[in-house]
Amino acid sequence: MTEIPENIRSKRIVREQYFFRGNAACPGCPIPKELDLMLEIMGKKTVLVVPASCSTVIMGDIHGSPSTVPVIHSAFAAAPAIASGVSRQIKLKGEDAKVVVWAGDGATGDIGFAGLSGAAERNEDMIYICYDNEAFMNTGIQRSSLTPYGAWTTTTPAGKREFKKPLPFIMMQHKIPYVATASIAYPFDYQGKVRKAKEIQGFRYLHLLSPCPPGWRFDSSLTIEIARLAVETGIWPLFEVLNGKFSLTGISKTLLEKRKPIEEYLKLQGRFSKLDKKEIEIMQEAVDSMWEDIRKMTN
Amino acid sequence: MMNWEIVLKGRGGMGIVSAGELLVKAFVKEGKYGQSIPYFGGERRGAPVTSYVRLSDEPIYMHREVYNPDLVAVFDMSLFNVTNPLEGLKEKGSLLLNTKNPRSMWNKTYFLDANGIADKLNLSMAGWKLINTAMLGAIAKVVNMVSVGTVEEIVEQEFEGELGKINAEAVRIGYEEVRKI
Amino acid sequence: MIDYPIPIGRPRVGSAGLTGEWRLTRPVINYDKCTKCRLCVIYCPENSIDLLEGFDVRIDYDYCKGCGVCAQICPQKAIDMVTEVK
Amino acid sequence: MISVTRNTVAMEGNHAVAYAVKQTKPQVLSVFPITPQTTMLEKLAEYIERGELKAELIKVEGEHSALAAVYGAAISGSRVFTATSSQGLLYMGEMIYWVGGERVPIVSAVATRAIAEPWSIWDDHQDFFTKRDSSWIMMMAENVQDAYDMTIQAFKISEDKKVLLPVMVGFDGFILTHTMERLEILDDEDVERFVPPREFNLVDFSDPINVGPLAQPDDYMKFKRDAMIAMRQSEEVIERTAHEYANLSGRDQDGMIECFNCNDAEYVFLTAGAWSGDAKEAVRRMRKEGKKVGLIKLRVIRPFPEKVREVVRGVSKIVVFDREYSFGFGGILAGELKSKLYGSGIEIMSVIAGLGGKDVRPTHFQKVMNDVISGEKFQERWLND
Repeated sequence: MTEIPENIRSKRIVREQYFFRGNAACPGCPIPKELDLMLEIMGKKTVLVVPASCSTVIMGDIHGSPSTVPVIHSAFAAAPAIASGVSRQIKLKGEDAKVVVWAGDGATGDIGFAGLSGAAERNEDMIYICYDNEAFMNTGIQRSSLTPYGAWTTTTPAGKREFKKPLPFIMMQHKIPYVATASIAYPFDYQGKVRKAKEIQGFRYLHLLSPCPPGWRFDSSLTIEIARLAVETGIWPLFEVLNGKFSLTGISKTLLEKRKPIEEYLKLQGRFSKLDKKEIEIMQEAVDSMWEDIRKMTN
Repeated sequence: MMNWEIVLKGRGGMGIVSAGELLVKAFVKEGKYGQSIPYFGGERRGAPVTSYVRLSDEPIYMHREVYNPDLVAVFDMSLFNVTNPLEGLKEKGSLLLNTKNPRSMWNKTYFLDANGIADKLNLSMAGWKLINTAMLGAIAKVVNMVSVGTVEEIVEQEFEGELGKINAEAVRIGYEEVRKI
Repeated sequence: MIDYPIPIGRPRVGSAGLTGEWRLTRPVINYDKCTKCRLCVIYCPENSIDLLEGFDVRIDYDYCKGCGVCAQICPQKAIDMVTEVK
Repeated sequence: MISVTRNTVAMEGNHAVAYAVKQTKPQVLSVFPITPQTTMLEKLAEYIERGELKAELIKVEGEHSALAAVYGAAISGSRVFTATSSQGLLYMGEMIYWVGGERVPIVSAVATRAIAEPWSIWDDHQDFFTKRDSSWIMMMAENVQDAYDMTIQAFKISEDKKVLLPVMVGFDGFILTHTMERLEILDDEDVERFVPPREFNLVDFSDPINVGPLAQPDDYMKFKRDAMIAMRQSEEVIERTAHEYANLSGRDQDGMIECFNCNDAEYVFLTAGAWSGDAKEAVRRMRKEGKKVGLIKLRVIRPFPEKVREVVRGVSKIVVFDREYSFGFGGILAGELKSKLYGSGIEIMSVIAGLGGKDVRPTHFQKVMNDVISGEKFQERWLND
């Protein structure tokens, strides 16, 4: 059975794959795409360090891996330190190569937080990317410190009572050369930030909001839509902090005054289905208050 | 075969561990064997401190602390008020005191006015008299298994520049001035 | 080639097998409607839509997991999700 | 015979290990301070500061990261070194297994020390023995000279293509780390020839591999069997390395075990670590009394020396001194020896002593052995007094 016309079928492929298809990610999971876009910018001379997470599984087994660059698997809390070792060795060899940590929110904000903070304090030469799917997804949707308020997980069956750890802002306080947030809905903004990070020396931190269809309880076709709404409602602001200077990027630049109500973002996700009006108000207030802080930072 | 087991008694900051180590270095330089064992517990300035030394012309197997020393060297007489430095000292063993008013406390009691030597040579640091090198000279004399020249040489290497020379001199004076009661 | 006695894996398309078999619904491009905007290539989470010379696009059904993102983001609604018949 | 060369020095154990590390020229070090290892870290930092050792020292925020950092560097081609003790070794625990499983050549010194609670900074072997199943080769030094010699040999053993396993060098906290002893050091050029620059690298951009990915059950079992074989083969490599080292140093060098007066002995001590010296002193004294006593010292506890079966021929009783304990089971070395000598008919008795720095002297060894010689039998005895 084929629906592809003959003239299309015979044409040559023009874009290379940086992260191979046919990997173990769930349908609709943005991780393979996020890696592909990142590696397109970073190039072949990149070492990925991947702590325990969904990406551990996505990276395949001994019979094959979707990654086109070397991958070093890491224990849950060890990635920033392993990357430090790799980075120092690359420096000693004088090689023109980069080290990227590719870690989930649990490895970044919870179990690996000391290592992350340590590597940032030492200003190790690496790019740390947290792909944040807002829970321990690989083990089956348990809450992490980056799970947002109100969200259902298997360990917060009535919704999480605490707020999301503001990791990008915490990393900002480490006074590292570059901090940025990004979203898969805005691939060029994301790639631009990767490009910028690539050209800087020292510890660079990127935080990517990564919608998870099974974990957030939405239809796999909505991944990009939800990622976009997170930005448009302001719950996930796009910004960068270059050498201490904070600036909003992309569409977020236009959101200081007016944003879509977060309900539009929440209502598409089953994990928020039990929220009542009061709780939604609390969340809206938290978002608005964050934007007041952002206003101060942009001045 | 000659063996010496020595206990050094002092207060934290007096350099009794260094004294032991310098003695061992001198022994090793002469092809003999030595072991310096600081008391394993962390030092606190001013608190009573013990350090152990084993010296031999044969390889030393043991690693334990010294319980029945052949020599006890007391760097500070006020320790007698708070501890019993003579505990375990062999009956035929020797005692070395840092004092100018000695009294016989053991069969073989030696004494040296190390404080006086430090004063004379102006050896002090942050208000503390540096007496350990003078005491080291005296120990070398009592033990009588190593040439004082070697000890001086080691001490001179240990401290930089002028301080090395002065400390080496303290060693020599200690060696010469130590007396038996 | 690195020769080493411990677990290593090498790059391979289809490291998880023919993931097209996971598909419940199948995206079908209506080439008459397609304006070659390439958004589907950019957003396909699995990287399983090829960009061809002349900006044409083609779905690699061997690996497409049928998530439906392409159909959802297509501005022309030129991709239909069709129930897979096996 | 007394000989003095320009290579005869006096050093504390920690400094002796640091010196050996300097001579083997690692490129990346990562060490987190913990008593009683700290003076080694300080010495290494000083060597680097003075330009005597050209290496990166990664000053991490904890031991877990210390081993992780050198793991990353080792994978990408560095010779590396780390060191720890006690709680730090436990904190490293996850990475210990990780590195052992990945079979990356790494050398770690372990200043053995008791484990809390209650807090203890003093020596025993409990920390070291908790790592015995992690597929690391584990050596134990008797004195400062041993700690130095073993560290140099450890790099060579670890990087041997027949082995490719990390190596831990255990040396007793304070008793060796802080004790100054006579030490014969090798010339830098000799060490360089003995441990040539390492060829090992898993990060190659022209062959981008996935290091340590998921292994399916069949594959996992195969890799573990390979590690088992490598561990067995390492015995031969350890013996060979010791032999080569003896040629280099001009001193006798035992490999897996040292046999001290045990050739004609009827009664034998079995020990590992620094107190082997005190046991030797006991043997020496008892030999003077005409008693047929000897000592088997394990230089390596992993792999457990197969050779032990050969050297116990003619022995009737073995007293094993354990400075660690498997609660609910017994002294670990004693248990392991019983298993290795199963069916030999040799009586094996277990003594537990020296936990948390509790003092053990030659007289303790003598007392126990005299009891055994006079016919006393016991399964397990704790030296509490």
